[in-house]
Amino acid sequence: MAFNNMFKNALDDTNRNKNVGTFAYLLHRITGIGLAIYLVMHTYVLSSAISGKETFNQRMGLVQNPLFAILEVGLVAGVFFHMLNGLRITICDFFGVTLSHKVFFWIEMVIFIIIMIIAIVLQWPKMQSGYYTGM
Amino acid sequence: MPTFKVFRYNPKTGDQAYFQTYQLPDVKGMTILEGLYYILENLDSTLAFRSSCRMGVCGSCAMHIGDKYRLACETQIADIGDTVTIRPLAHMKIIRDLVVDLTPFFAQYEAIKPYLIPVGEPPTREFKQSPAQRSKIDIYVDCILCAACYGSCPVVATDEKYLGPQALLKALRFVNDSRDGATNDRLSYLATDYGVFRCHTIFNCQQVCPKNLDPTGAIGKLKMKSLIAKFTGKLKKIG
Amino acid sequence: MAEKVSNQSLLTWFLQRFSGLFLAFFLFTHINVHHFLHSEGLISFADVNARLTGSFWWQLFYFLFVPFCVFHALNGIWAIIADYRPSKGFSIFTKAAFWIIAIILTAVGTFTLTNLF
Amino acid sequence: MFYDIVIVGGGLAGMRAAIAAHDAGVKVGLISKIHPVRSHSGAAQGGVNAALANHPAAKDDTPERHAYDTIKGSDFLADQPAVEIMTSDAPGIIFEFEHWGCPFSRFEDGTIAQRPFGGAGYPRTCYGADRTGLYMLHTLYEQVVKRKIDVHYEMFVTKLAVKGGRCAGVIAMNLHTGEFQAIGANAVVFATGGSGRIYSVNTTNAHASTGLGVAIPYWAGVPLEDMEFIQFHPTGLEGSSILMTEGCRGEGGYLINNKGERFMKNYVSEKIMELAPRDITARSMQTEINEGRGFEGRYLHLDLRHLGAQKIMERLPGIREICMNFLSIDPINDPIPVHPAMHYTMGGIECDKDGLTRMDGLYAAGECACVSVHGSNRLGGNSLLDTVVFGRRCGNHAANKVKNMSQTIDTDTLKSAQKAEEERFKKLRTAAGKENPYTIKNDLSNVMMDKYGIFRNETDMKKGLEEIKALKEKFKQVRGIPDTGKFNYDFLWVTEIEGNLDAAYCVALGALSRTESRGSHFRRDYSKRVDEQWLKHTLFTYKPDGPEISYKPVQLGKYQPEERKY
Repeated sequence: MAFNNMFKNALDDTNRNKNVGTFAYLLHRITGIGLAIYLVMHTYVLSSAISGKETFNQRMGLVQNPLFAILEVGLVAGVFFHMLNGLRITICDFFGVTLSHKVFFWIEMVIFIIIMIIAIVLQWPKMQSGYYTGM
Repeated sequence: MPTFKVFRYNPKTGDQAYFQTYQLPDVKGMTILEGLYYILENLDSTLAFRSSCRMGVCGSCAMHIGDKYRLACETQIADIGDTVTIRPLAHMKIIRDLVVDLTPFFAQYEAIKPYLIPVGEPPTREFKQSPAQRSKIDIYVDCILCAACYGSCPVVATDEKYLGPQALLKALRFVNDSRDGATNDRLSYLATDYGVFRCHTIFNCQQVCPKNLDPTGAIGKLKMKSLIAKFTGKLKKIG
Repeated sequence: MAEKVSNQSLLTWFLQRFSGLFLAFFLFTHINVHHFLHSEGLISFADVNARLTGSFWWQLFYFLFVPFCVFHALNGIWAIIADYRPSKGFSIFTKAAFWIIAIILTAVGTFTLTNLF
Repeated sequence: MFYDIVIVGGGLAGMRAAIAAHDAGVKVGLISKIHPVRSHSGAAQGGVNAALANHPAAKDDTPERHAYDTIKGSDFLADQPAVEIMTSDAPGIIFEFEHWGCPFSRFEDGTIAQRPFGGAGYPRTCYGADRTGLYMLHTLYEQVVKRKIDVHYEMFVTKLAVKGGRCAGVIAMNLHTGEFQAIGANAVVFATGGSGRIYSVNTTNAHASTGLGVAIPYWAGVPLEDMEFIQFHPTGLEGSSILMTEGCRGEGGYLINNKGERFMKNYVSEKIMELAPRDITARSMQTEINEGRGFEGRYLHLDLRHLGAQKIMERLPGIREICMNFLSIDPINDPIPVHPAMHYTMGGIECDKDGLTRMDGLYAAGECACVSVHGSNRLGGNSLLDTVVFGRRCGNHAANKVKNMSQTIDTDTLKSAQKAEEERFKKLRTAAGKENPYTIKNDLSNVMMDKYGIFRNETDMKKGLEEIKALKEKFKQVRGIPDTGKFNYDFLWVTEIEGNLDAAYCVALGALSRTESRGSHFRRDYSKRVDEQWLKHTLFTYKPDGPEISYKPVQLGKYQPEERKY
């Protein structure tokens, strides 16, 4: 199977197997790729520290505005979904509780939603425009 | 009146696959397979589909019905709804209509050495096996080789060399069998790049298994066994 | 079974789970400290510097965090690529590229950290 | 293509014969119209008989007692030397299966578990939950895989290639390509299974179990034997007629009529009750239904509720699954609606105890063969045993015979036979008739069910015979078969109907000629067994205008016919 059919096949498989397992798996992959890209960006931003304190503060300033505050909520969502789902499949594999995987999925979702509510509440002030003066 | 939307494809008459619609009579308790036979016998004798026992043990008639892979013989039309969309198993070459080429599926089945390799010479009577030992292989011996799991597994979709849920479940049946003496050889083969660790724990196979055998769980158990064998130095190099 | 097959996937699978479990802990703490608990004002050099300087545990935390992250991310992407059964040439190329990326990322990350305290 | 031995049919008998022949060192090819693991042997549920004496209540069980039970069950029509071979080979072959990994259920001491079955004096039916056939079939297929025997599945045999009374091979349609192929062989083994689908409205058999397997040799001049004996299983699921294993009753299930009583006490002794042989139980049930003591006039109840959830889930999980899938009932809470359903054909291709038929180089084993170990009524658990014991014997015998024969392919005979088949298919394709073949099939099964069911009588049977003749005429006017290339299932099923018609003709004529009641063959107008006149096998030889009937004596042995009482 070649790369050129990749998306078509993935879509077809998803379409035929509509269940939480498939959705969790797809989201896990998508968030995984997203986080890997983020890791590179994050390293780039922080690496400014090598050039000194001022550069660091300046570059951090670029990404600390309401738009990025909103994106950050997405990042938190990606991280926690990937984390919780990873824990779920690890637990299922290691402890032989595969038959309850759906229960685990819904527990995961509940925890995920709680974390997201907390994240949004805490992030809310930063998302209001004009809160920052910038640097 | 139930409507069947059946996947049709015949390389002899055209390259294009399409869905054909049939109207069926409303009969209480009619199964999908009976519906297909009704089409074959009364509406369209060119329809091709596999079937044999019509009671859920031969595994011929696994296909994609409605929203997931099922056995046509033990699914009642009423449980699916008024419009039933029927497609063949995925991940294998479609030969005609609902018939797919099962060669890769059986190739994986054969690759795991699906037969008992006993320790030493067999006794004059039976091998003694306690009910507790027998219960370890209880559900895994019920597999009917219908290939529904194989069709539902996204890893199989992209890599035909992956052993697939059925073969791995079958392997666990022998690994767990108290009479089998080749556990480490089996695990060595199963722990390779085409074996258990390619499973991404997606649970599609568990979802579709008409016998509720939980291949995902079987693969999980094999992963643990392989890891333990690896860290205790029991795995052998293959090839 | 004549074909030579490696069982590399056993180790990578295991290390992926292993690093994943560590990352769950690392990330939870990291995000907690930087985003949840630090909800007011900007994160500045001074903030980070204040936390890291003189704290052995925080330093160890971040020195481990970087390689685990890099491994987990690149190994995860490699697992996706491996699913599509890349040709031999492609997989050698990708693996080499991933090693280089991994080394650069870890080096930059570590060097950054040393500049933060 | 050429093989020393070609085996047609991939069920238990076929695969066992293939393994035996392969182990004897000859080149074997296995041909089957469905994949071997799809064979109907896999649908066998209850178990397989062997006098292992593992059950605490059967410590003094022996193959002789097993033989006696079988012969008595057969209403003394079985050939006793063959029965003795079968029962004495039984323990060995079960141990062999166990050594191959067959997952039998176990007793506490680790031995193979056994349960009581109908008509048997001791609990001697070895089982693996209620999927014994499935386990045995898969075990055999595993061994076939291990030995790397050539399996050509989805290859549909339609004709024997015969030259000078000697079988030279078979002609088959390869469904994967849609083309005919000739396969040459020094010996051909037919292990194609039963002809249950001639009763397709009410049978426990698979769609694949048609009469073509016996019809092909029959057309080639090999006589059929005892076709009139058709076994009805007492417990087929209401509506779909899916098999509810005899193990249900073996584990202690009750048969209940609409008055709520265990009616079997009116027909057999209190000690036997539901565990009477199948013919007697089926007749009793039909009597209850006919006399108005059935539910909705159609079915009775098989009650398992008193066994308890644990026993049902442990010993009869498959039964529960079927009930839930097909009728949405749970046997733990509800009784199962059942009625008798056609189950087994005791008759088949005439052959001796090595499976050799009257045609040189043609063997038969399994349900399609009639070694006559089942006589006029088979005991539950003996069919699996029959397939593997005689499958093995037949494979061995054939292998020894062909070992030193030259491996030259008889090209001329095969070519001309293949050509004839291609011509026939071409004719079927271009046929200008109007008749729907499947209507003929359904009409046939209705005739068979109404006129040759559990109770038979002369007037009905005579009428039935005329109807079968009319259907045969009608079949000549059948519509054309579309040429769809690969997987032409229409061709397959229509060809099978032709076989069905001739198999049914033999059943009808045999039943009409036998003016007595014996085992599963029960006539209201001749309700007594007449040993002086009818202690003999019926033989059917193919003639273009209907089978010619002849008889051959029963091989008696230790046991003289006596009245059959349970």
